[in-house]
Amino acid sequence: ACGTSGNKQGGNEDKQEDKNFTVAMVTDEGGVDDKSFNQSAWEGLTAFGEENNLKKGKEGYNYFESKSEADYATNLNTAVRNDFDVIYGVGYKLQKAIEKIADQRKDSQFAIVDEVIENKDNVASIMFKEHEGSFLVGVVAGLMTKSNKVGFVGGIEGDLINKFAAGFEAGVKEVNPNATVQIQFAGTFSDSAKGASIAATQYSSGVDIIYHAAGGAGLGVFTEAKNLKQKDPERDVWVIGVDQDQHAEGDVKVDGETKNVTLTSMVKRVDVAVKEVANLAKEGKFPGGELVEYGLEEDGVKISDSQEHLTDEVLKAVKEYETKIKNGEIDIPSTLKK
Amino acid sequence: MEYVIEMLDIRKEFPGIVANDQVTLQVKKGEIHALLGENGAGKSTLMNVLFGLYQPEKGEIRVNGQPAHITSPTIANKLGIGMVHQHFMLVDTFTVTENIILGKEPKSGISIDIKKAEQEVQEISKRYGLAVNPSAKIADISVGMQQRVEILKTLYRGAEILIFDEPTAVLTPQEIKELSQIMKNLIKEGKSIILITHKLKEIMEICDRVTVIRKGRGIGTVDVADTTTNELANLMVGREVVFTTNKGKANPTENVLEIHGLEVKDSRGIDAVKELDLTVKSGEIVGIAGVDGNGQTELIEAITGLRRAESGSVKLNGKEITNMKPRKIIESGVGHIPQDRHKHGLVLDFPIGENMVLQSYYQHPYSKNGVLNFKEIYKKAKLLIDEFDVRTPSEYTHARALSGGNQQKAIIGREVDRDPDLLIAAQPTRGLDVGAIEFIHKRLIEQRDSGKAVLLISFELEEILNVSDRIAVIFEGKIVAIVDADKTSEQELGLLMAGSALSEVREDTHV
Amino acid sequence: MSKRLSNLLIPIIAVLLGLITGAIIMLISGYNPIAGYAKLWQGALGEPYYVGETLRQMTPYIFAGLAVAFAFRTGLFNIGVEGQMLVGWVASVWVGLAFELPKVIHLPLAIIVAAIAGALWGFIPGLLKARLKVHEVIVTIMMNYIALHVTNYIVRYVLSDQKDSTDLIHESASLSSVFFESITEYSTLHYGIFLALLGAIVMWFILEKTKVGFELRSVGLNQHASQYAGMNVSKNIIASMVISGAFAGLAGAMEGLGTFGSASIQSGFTGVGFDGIAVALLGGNTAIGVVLAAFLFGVLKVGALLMPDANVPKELVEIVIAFIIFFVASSYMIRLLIARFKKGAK
Amino acid sequence: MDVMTLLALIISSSIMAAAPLILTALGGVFSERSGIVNIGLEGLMVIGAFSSIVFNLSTAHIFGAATTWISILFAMVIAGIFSLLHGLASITFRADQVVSGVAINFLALGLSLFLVKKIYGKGQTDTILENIGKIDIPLLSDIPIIGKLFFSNVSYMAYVAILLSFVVWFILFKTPFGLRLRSVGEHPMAADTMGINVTRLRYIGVFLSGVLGGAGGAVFAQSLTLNFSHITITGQGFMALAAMIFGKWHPLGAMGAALFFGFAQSLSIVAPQIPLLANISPVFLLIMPYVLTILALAGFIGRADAPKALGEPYIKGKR
Ligand SMILES: Nc1ncnc2c1ncn2[C@@H]1O[C@H](COP(=O)(O)OP(=O)(O)OP(=O)(O)O)[C@@H](O)[C@H]1O
Ligand SMILES: Nc1ncnc2c1ncn2[C@@H]1O[C@H](COP(=O)(O)OP(=O)(O)OP(=O)(O)O)[C@@H](O)[C@H]1O
Ligand SMILES: [Mg+2]
Ligand SMILES: [Mg+2]
Repeated sequence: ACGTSGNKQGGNEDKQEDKNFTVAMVTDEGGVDDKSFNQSAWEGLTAFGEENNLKKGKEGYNYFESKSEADYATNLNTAVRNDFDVIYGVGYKLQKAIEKIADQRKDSQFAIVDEVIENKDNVASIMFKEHEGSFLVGVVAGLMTKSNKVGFVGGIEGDLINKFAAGFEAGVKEVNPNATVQIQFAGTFSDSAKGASIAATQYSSGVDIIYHAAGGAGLGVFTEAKNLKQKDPERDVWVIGVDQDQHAEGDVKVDGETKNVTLTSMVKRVDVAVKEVANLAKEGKFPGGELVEYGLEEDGVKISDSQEHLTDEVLKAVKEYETKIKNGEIDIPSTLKK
Repeated sequence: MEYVIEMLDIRKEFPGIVANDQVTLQVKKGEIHALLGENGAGKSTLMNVLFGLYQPEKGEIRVNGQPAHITSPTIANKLGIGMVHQHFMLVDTFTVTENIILGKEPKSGISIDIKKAEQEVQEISKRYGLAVNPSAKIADISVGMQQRVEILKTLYRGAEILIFDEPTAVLTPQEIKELSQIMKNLIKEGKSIILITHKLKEIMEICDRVTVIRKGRGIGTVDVADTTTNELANLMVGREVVFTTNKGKANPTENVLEIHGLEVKDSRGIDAVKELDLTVKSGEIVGIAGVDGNGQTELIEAITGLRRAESGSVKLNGKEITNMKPRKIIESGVGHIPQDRHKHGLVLDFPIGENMVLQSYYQHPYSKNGVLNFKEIYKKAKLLIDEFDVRTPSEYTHARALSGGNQQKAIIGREVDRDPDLLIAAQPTRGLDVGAIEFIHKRLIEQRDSGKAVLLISFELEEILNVSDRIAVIFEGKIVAIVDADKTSEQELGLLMAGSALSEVREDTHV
Repeated sequence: MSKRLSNLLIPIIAVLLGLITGAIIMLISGYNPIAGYAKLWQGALGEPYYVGETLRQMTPYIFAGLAVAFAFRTGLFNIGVEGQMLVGWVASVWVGLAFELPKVIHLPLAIIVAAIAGALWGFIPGLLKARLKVHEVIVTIMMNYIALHVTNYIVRYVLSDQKDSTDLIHESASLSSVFFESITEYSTLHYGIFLALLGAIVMWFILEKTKVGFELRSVGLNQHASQYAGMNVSKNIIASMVISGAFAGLAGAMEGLGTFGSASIQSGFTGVGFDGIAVALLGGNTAIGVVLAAFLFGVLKVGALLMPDANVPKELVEIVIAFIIFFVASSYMIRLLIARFKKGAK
Repeated sequence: MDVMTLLALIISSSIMAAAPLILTALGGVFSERSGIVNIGLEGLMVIGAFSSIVFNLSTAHIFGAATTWISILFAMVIAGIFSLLHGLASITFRADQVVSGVAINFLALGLSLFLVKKIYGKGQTDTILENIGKIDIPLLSDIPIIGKLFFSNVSYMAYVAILLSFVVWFILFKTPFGLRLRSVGEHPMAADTMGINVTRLRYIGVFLSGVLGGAGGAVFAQSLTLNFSHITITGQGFMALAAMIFGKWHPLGAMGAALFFGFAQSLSIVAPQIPLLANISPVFLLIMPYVLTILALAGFIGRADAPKALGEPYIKGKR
């Protein structure tokens, strides 16, 4: 493929010299500082770069931001043309683009986050067991709900978001079979007004804990919870955050005092995964053609470190289930039953 | 002698055209000064310069002897100059009062004191005899009343010098009489008036002096007392003009248009045409006389398929065309010179050439297999432009750039050229100069003489009397009388139009 | 100066002014404008690969621009290109997936179906405008949202087995081009660019040369006179929206059959439809203008991706684009500038 | 959920969702009534949202509970100034107003995100702590039934927006300024001949659209997202534009339309709780607000007449 690839910078020869081991990632439309998986991935790359004394840029580690779907391919190709050793596509949306380019550029190594690409030796797939982490926060919710009603607000329905919903529901039911889980999708990842409205509906129907996996729409869920808290500081309204520790999102001023409505968060360690795959590749063990899954076991998902609202009892239960899951004692569904 | 207005050696150019050159106009205090010129001669342009809408390239303006730089209408207003524009400057959705007080509103607190405003309007309107309904919406009132609103606007601002740009073109005879009276009242109050008109008779009747412009150039100023209509016309056009339209006797044969029991509602859903019967034969011109708003518009629109007929029948050459699609009716042989040429007659942003085929663009030879043949279109346009003396830089010029008279000539050329069996002409000469009027009347008569039927709608009795063979008087949506043109008079028609029955009228006049 | 020359000069000056403004902003905020623009150039036209990407990006912009321009020329404001494009996209992919046919049938079929889908989406606002005088701006905005949710639903539940994206369409319906890939070093450039240029010619031809176009323009400029001249105003309004929608649908086909070869769930609007408004108006609503404006947009959008290489944040590119649009729109100002310049020269 | 709770829920979330749209649509009314098309409302909301959040974050420690209100004022000023760019292009430079509006949208988003990065070093701001919360309006919320339905779980800002539409109505239809502004949008030449400064009034119209659009964005951000990022304003400006046209360029109409949008939206969200609607496929619920709007337009709103001179630059003496 190299003959036709037209790499101007002299391609192969350079590569053979002991050039830095370089890594790059292509974001989806969220951008590199989305407070979510793109950012987390970039943190992983940055950590890798710093450990290996790399500089940001062509000779070290870099990112390419996509502003629209059409940019994926362009960015991936730019990364290829810059001879990065591993190129990450962050987000399931980059699947098609990577598949195509991986075929064209057999000499480059790719990794995709949140999606599986099969039968390509130069593509590693990084997946997370979001359902496991969601199960854990489901356990928290199931134990902590006083009304026996909890809610889930998803963005746009899809495989990925369904994993969160399914795991969560299972976790709730596991510890509290009487509890009901209201699942609703906003149809958007950006409209926080809609998220707020859905949350308002769920809370006023008696739900006291909502787990969101709805990006920007999820911000509306926080807003609604905070509003309710402000109106009635005694009321139990909680939100469970997603992807990163969303503790700060839950801060609310009530009568001059700062309270917090973030019960806990389901943290997805894209950084851990990205860094690990980079290290493997550097050691020449690039998991091409393989699926690398990150669950509780692999430190890929976890419950957030801010745990101030959780009682010891709950924490104990979480620990227990954590072990059980790691030991494979529980089977957690990753799809919603229709 | 002291002049209130002096415009000296004015020159105004537009891209590609010199609209005014070496024009001088001096208006004395207390006179009615006429400004005369063919369509497109540059009258409106000159007045817009005076009113501050355009800046002249050259020349000097003095107001009351003082040099004035009139860079905006505001300054003109301050100098006591008010203008009634050829195309009204009224906000359709506002009331009469709102239009008048705009920019100089009486207030109570922070809101408009509409009561006080209406009172003031009433007062001025009484003082000068300009009857208006202060709270009516402009869109709902007659053209005549709209014009009175325009005049009131200037008076409300205390204008001393009033410019009237073709005020009578859009008025009914009755309204014109009223307007003359109004102008006389204004003069009595010490105001001065500049009047643009194409109607030489009016000039002779009410004006003191006339300034003539020909093709943008000032020709000179004459005292009305020292001149005649013929002389004025010759001055204006630069050649001899024949006035009375020469026409032979009509030779009516078969019925071309037959209308029976036609009923039409207007846009508000009110009956506008009621049980109307009318026949127009080939080889004759039937004029419809009537005061504006008596169903003329709805009648035409029903014939041409633009408005639904509630009941009754319209036949063309014996074939039913009631409520057919406009295009079908056009194709069956109806031509239509609409009353409002800007709104209905032309696509102003199309080249004049393309306007010439607005109805026939899809037919041979202008179009073949759905593709237009611009060569043919513009060939035709050029022919029509020459034949109908449309003054335009070229056939590619946008219709918008043409003066009103030339726009009208273009429309008439287009309609006549399609050779329709029935030609409906609504106010065909409104706003046109004598030369153009003469020309158009000739064309209408030619149509008749070649065996076509012509239906002429006009508010000008003189036109109706001169051109028509038979005259149908319309009143409140009905034809109340049909008379022969050579057996009636302006007075008789006037009475009929006001609703008197023919029998009464004839008795009165004959006894 | 001749009219033709100034017509050519004005957009060029506008673009230059936009770039200069962008440079000033970069300077003020501490970035190197020369490096920034060098990257922009490289990322848009500097290498065959990027030329390919720029042309590919330009393809849907041409169609979206044509769609907006066509409606504008006929007196309508089609804000619904985005939605019409989405339905066209999904429709083309549906045909691409559902059948297996020889390419000569399959590809045209997929393209036509996309156009029909877009046309249908334009038909509704057209019909409502023509029959009930409902303002097309609101209806098309609403239709955008409806399209977004409906196409997402179709992708998930009809065209795929509850997946976030459909499979790749059959090769027989694809616009992708091995030839282009080889000369542009694997860019995603596809044969759609020819269709888009053809589309521009078609629009020009319809509007300027045919009787249908004559009617449409006439109705767009003066409904009343057109009606008096025997044209059917309602029919023309509907026709205009339908044709406009068809162009938009084709923009979707470019994505579905060309760039992506599939359809996926959209978390929001693609933006192409809205950019199409700017493209159309920058291009003065003429076919050739749209092509040029689409090229400009393609250059800026694709070139922008490399600008972060010079440490210029991508947001800055948006700012530069905004200023270029401002300046192109404010051609009157530039005319004044030219006039003053000429006076100064004399 | 009982019917009362449901109704209260629908009504309060309709009002809350409508408030930013009302404000922005009122801004649109000012601009378009003066004859300047404003599809830049989206961008003006972006600027409003951005500047209010930044202001809020940086001054909350000074102003305390009053922060939100002051932030709104600040956003109004900033967005007002920003809108003058649209004025400059479309009034003074006779730019195509739609293009200029599009440019405003591009610029607003680009500029505010650029600044967020400069200021905070990341793609979004922190979350504000002083926000526009939901309250029960004192006294009014105690009225039986009505109190619970209309005056509970709402924000003051929502009622300010509703009251403001009456104020705007008064200004437009009862004051000299309003008369002049409307005349400029209907027939600028007529206004000009009456000594009215067309250019100045159009600038004011555009400026007010900035001020109110900024307020709309500020209210949205401070009551719903509580931070600012590229997804804070996504299409609300276009919905406000739709509300303005839906409301026939009339302030009260625009308010009604915005409330209708809010209602349709919250109905679709609450629907799963309503037995009759519970089993509808989610996709129908998602499109319901938009379908309802189209039906309402087709059913009984019908034609809307824009100000006659809308979109046409005023060139002295052009016929
Ligand atoms: N704004 C303009 N731009 C370009 N040309 C113009 C403009 N206004 C007028 N003209 C041209 O200037 C000439 C004089 O026009 P003007 O309107 O003053 O004529 P007029 O004497 O008032 O005619 P009419 O009797 O038809 O009203 C015409 O050839 C007209 O086409
Ligand atoms: N408020 C607005 N915002 C954005 N675009 C608008 C707005 N108003 C009108 N437009 C668009 O600009 C175009 C021209 O408007 P205009 O009112 O002249 O249309 P029109 O064809 O004359 O319609 P009508 O018969 O209703 O007068 C319209 O098609 C319209 O969609
Ligand atoms: Mg004139
Ligand atoms: Mg209109």
